Amino acid sequence: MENLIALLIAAPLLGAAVLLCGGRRLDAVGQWIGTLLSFASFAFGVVLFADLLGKDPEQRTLTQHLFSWIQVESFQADVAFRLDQLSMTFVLLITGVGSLIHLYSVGYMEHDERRRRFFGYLNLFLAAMLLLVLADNYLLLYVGWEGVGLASYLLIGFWQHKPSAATAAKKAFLVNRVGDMGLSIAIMLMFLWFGTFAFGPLLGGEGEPGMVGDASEGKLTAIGLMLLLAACGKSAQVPLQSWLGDAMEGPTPVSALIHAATMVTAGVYLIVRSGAIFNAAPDAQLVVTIVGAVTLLFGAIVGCAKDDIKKALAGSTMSQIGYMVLAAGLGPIGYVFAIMHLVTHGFFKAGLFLGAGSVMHGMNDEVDMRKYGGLRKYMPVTFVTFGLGYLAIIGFPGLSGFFSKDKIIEAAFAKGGTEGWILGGCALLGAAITAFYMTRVMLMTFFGEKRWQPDENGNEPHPHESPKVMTIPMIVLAVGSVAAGFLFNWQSSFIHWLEPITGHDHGHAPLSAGVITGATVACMVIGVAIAYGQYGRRPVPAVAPRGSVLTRAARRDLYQDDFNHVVLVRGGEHLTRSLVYVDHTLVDGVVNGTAASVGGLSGRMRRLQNGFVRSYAVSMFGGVAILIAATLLMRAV
Amino acid sequence: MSFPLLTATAVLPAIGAIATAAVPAAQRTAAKWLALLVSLGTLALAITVLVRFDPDGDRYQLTESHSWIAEFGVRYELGVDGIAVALIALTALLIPFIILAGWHDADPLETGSKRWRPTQGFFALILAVEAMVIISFEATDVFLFYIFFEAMLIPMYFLIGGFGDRAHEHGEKAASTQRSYAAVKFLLYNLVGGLIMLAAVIGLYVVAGNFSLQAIAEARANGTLDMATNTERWLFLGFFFAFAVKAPLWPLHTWLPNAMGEATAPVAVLITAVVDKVGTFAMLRFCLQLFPEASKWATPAILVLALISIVYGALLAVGQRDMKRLIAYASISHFGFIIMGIFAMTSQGQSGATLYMVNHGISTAALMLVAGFLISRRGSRLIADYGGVQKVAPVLAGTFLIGGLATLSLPGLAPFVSEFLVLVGTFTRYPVIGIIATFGIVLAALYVLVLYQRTMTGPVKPEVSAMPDLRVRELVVVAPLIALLIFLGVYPKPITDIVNPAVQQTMSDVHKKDPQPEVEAAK
Amino acid sequence: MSTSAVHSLWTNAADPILKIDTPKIEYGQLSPTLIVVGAAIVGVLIEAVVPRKARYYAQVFVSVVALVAAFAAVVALAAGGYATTKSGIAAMGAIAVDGPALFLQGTILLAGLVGLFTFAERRLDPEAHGNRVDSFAAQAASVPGSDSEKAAVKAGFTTTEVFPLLLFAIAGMLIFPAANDLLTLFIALEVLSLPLYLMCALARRKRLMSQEAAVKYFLLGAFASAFTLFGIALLYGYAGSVSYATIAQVVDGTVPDVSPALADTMGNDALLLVGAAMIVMGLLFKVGAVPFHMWTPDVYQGAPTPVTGFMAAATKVAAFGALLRILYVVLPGLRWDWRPVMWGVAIVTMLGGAIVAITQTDIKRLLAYSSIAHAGFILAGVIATTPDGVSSVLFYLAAYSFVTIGAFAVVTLVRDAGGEATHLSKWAGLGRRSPLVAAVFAVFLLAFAGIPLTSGFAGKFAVFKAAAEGGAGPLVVVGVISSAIAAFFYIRVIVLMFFSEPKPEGPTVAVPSPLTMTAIGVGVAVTLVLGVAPQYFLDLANQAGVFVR
Amino acid sequence: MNPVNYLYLAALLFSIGATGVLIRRNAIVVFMCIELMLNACNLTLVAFSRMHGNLDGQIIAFFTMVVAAAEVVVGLAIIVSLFRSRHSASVDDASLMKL
Repeated sequence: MENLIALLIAAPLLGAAVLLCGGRRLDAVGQWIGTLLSFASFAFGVVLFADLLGKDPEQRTLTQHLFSWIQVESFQADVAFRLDQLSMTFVLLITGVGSLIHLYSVGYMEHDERRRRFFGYLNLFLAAMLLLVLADNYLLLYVGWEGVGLASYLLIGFWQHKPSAATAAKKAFLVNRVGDMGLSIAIMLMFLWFGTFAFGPLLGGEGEPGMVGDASEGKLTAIGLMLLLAACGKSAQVPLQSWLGDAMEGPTPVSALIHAATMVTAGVYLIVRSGAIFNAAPDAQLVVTIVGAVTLLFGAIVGCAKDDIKKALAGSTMSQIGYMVLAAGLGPIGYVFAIMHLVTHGFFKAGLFLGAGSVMHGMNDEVDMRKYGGLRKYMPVTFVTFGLGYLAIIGFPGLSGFFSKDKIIEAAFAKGGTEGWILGGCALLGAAITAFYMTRVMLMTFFGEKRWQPDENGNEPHPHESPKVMTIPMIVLAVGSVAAGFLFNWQSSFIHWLEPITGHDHGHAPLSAGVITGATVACMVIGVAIAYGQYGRRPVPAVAPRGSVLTRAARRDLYQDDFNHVVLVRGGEHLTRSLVYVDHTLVDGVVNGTAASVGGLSGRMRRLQNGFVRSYAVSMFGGVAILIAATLLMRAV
Repeated sequence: MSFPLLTATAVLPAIGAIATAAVPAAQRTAAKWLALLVSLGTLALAITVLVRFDPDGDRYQLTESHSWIAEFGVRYELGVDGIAVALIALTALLIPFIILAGWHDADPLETGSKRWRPTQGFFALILAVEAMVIISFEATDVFLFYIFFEAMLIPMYFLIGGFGDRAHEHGEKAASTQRSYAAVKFLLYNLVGGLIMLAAVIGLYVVAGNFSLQAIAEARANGTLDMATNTERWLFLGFFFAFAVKAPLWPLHTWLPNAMGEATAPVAVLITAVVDKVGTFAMLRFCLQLFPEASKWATPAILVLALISIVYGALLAVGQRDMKRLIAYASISHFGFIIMGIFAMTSQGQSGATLYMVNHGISTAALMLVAGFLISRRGSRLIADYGGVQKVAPVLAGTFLIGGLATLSLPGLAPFVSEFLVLVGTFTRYPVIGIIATFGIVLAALYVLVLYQRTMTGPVKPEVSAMPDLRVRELVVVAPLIALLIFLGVYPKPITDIVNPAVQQTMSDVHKKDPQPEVEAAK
Repeated sequence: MSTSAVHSLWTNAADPILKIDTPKIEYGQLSPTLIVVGAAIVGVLIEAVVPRKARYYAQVFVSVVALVAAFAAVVALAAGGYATTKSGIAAMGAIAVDGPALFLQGTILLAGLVGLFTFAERRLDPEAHGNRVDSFAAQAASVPGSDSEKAAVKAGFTTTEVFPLLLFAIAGMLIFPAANDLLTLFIALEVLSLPLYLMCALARRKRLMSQEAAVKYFLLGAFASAFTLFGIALLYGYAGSVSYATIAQVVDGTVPDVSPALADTMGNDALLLVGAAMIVMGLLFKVGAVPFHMWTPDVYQGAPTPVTGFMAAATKVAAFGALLRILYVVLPGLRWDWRPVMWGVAIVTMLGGAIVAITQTDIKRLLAYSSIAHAGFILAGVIATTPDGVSSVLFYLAAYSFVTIGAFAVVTLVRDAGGEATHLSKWAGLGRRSPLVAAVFAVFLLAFAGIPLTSGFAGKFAVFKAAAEGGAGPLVVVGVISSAIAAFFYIRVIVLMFFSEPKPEGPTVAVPSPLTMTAIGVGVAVTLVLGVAPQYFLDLANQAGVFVR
Repeated sequence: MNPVNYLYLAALLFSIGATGVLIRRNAIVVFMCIELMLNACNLTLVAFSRMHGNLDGQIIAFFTMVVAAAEVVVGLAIIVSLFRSRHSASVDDASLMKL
């Protein structure tokens, strides 16, 4: 049964290889090959899932050791996989949502002549992501980690002829690299202190404790912070969040799969997976929670101001992941809920993005919500699915988002102490803002009057419902986003499922669950109400009003990019330019200078050779005089 | 006595060089094929060496030893350890690709010129370089090594100066002056380094009385030959200087961008992927074995220089307008990593460094050769002259990207393994340096992606709109390299197995042990 | 003789000196020199009796035979063990027959033979009025550009006297390193110098420069030899004898019977030191060491190129031989006095030669300065004062002389309307026009630069090694630095030949006769053989490394 | 009288000769100065020969005269040919080759 694990990865990897090396002859069928293999991977996942369910909860860890990868003395890295409840959850999410999005893309990318490569990249992403969650040691995880980075780079920049896309792709990769630095340093620290970076011996599991138990808190805090840096990069958490907005340059299915459902949640996976480390490093945990809280507000605020539907959703993604990170930072209280929210978010956010894609599909790839309006009549299925996703994300009671997010807020309060209150407060506030901006999106897109005009060359968009191949995935995801939360909480099955890995702890909430739930719902209602008041009652202006300071700031991602540009980009340019100068004038100059000076000396000495016999004789005479003098001197001394 | 395999490996290309040079002017193509066949034959021999080499056997294997210049205590002593084997294999592997890639680089400008001989010269010189590089990897006699270490400058010099890149922003005239400047700079830098080494070599003889690496190392080990501290340090510096010029290490690096910029892409690969490796190899083999104490004494300074090379090279790569110079500065950064790994004095660092030499050879070859194909199409080295190539020549762009990703050492590709090993190896002993060096990976991503974005993506420039995609010959060159990059990225074991024992030997030469993990120790 | 006798000499009321023992000459051991001298005299006779047309052939024949025979004699002597076991003093202490002497004589003879080939070359200049002409003036006496000169050219005169002159010079050179007393040394010096002075004046083209070169060389040479002679006188005054052995004993203070007069002068070190310095100066002048080098560039440039080549090679060999013998046989006791001085000379010579050469624009001057730098390198070996030092110097000289002759032979090939095109700018793009010649010249340049696998490297390594072992480490470092500087201008020439565009009105490369080809071929062969497999010759030099006392 | 005085005289002559070489332009005169130096040497040799009471020095003196004669022959030949082609015997005029 373990041997299936490799197949999980092999299937999409094979797809990627075939599609990328296959050449033009595969253009016709490429998309189907990709989709098929992705579904195959999903099938394997399901089989393995069934197998795990059949096992006793403590025995639910399968490992597969393929071969020894790098081996230098004590440095030992294997290509080995570990499938436990945590990674299983991810496998299902990734392959499931992934497959649906493959299917969706078949329709969405229908008219793109480079379709084959697109599916190749998607498969590549699946493979890398699966490697990430199945790896049995941090170094192999690192491979997947950068692999998904590469895939996202390729997919964000898929429409390379657009400079904006190429730039966005580069930016994403670079920002991620900064995070990766954290991960690699973390691995080095592990090797330095523990001599290993494999999950088993390091983190423990199957009963016996890992080495981290013997390490001092300071060490673990250092490692934890480095891991957090990595997580920030991949999961677009403050301060490394700037790339996610631009990443929306990629085709919408990409945004749905990579930048909403799966890849960006890798950071959460990393933190939860490293729970053993964080549990023993409270300071690190605190930082994690702070990052999460800040990001969830940051994202939410940004989301409120964007008129670009995808950017708005991106903001929301950022903020939702903020929730997860916050939860993950809470330790055993929150791990389970972080993952739960991650899964549900995977459903509804993917659904929302696909909906947005469907809208764009119908609107000639128009993304400005101010040019939408009243679309519910034109694309009902999209409207319904999008709506369900909307209800889910704002946490409408009974839908998935409600359960997961509510639990996180509870956990935040349950952290106890002042930080408990602060974090909980942030989470509540975030819930309200979420409700606001999502409602705003909903209203601007599907309600009100139509606001689109013919573009400069006169062809007016004719909004229409998308083909089945696109709508079916949306429907499935919508169902998921409705039902998932309820299923997970059915006798808190999810908690029991994950507990063996992450552990679970109820903490001691200062308020009763009911109160918090009430508060959450209230916040949600308030948010919705405000949004309705602003966008539902009066018509939406087709061009964005100047807006308040906060709005303007939010539109520019709270000036975070401008900061990067001025400090990093400009500064870097100056630095490199001056260094080029230094290299040419100084480092090179010294050498050339020496050469030149020798030449000059030569020129001067050359003049002694003036062609006159008598001066030659003089030099000889002087020479012999010196010779004699020196000899005598030698004797004298 | 048994068949002198090592000698054969070095002599075959040498003979091939002479034969190629002797091919009459009219049979240009014949000369090319001859050179290619010879290089393939050499590859076969090198593979035989690889097979015959027993990782768990003696330190030096397939040894040959004949008296040569008894007067100077010089013997013709050959022998390979794991490190040498790996690098010989790399050299023999790359040369055929270099020849194939340079297939038309030395063709006459106007077709059908009868008395055109440079073509023969070009390929003959490449083979000559191969022969000399291989023998300097094999030599276990300091003098023998030195002779070829120096002599290989001459063919390199003519390759750089005689067959420059015809693509030049200011036309052929400027190109030729630039070229001879680069060639002279290359030669003088390395000659000065070599001469300073000569003084040290003589000094070594005065101290040790012979040149046999094994004998001296042994004598150093069992204390029968003890050098005064200062003597050892001076000798070490003499050797190291030459190797640092060759490697090149900041601030002795400025010849490399000129040379790589002006030379044709295959020759540039020859420089950075093959010839320069002799420098880093020699640090590992000669500096550490002959002068262990001095090596340890100099380690901090060298590590700092290596660190500067890493960051400095990367930053300058970002600032380049000429893509070949960019790759050159990238190489400088990579050599920084290699040297850092060598002098970190840990198993991971040194194995990583050796692995790095091999991987860097392959990845730079891939990137540089594709860049060469690109340049040969457009006739310009300036990054600004390109744009949107990806649209018209997707395969070229794809290979270019893979080469680039290898250069930024993406996990899954070969360079990652070596780079991470070097970083870990350094980090375990010098955490701060290790962390600063890690910034290199971000900068690497920066210059590679900027290069790719500016050349390959964006709207198609009119000048490149008619650009043909990779031809079959070019694919034959690039595809195997890429395959190799992926294979070694996933399964580096074949090389590490060979290299590790040799590295352990070196570690014991310098009396260094890997630092033990603290928590382990605590347990 | 007794002190009373001295007194009686003084008061010229003397009983006459009774017995003068008859000289005993070992003709066998002196045969090389005697053969050459004899051949030279025959050459003079040929000038007298043989009809003009036939002279050239007769002279070449005689000279070649003589040199070959002499070389055979040298080999025979060496084989007979005179280089090692049976080495001794011949001709009543005038001539030493030992390893260094024979080795250097062999080298000189071979160099002379190769040089002779370049002398005899008659294909380079276009035929004048149907007569093949060599590189020497038709009639040295005729004024340049005068009618008599034209007439001489028309009549197809050639200065076949050069051959006897060459032989005389060679004879002098053979004696020079073998001389075992100061008188012989001085005579040999003059015998080798005077013919060279003349030969310098005999160029066919650019005669004014040629004559100027001759005058400069002559005046300065005479000036130097005057100093040498004075040094000899002082040394004689110090030791009361001109025989090396005796002087050495006196210097060491191990002389058996000390007459009061001797005791008196022995006490006066000034005599010894000044005398030694002056003799050494004369020899340093011949080897062209700074600051006695000033004549070199001008003479090398002005003299007929074959003469330059021969001079540059053979004179250096002979002079260094003599220098070695003086320093190792006569003045070992003075080592601690002359070593530091020679250090200084070696350093300024190495650096001076290399640095000034950088900015030269004439190939012959360039080679002249490079020869100065090389003199410096050889001095480094001389300073070692170890047997290794001697053998390394011997090896270096052998290696160097053939490279030099070959290089100058190549220079004779590159010609334009005005004869040899020696200005560097004319050499631009030579590699494109005639790759073979350029390649050959490149080999010589690389040898000069001391690139491995050439004889230059082996030699340089030998002397530096000897110097380092002799405790002159700093000298090695200086040597290395100046080699680096020197490398720069050798490379400059290579760049010029291969990487720069040929000039439209560039020079042509003449196709020489087998003679010059042989000279060049030998040069290349020796360069490569001594570079790749020097062991045999190093052994030879090693065995020959011991002076007889 | 003490033979050492002859040495002083010889040294004086030698210096005079050397000075002449350094300061006189006419090649012939320069050459004569050199001859003077040679003769100074001769005097030295003879004086020493006398002091040591052996004949070597005097023998050398004879040889020196012969050598000097030979030098005269060669030297005059060269100088005359130079004079004829330049119509000047000044050594300073003969400076085609320099630097």
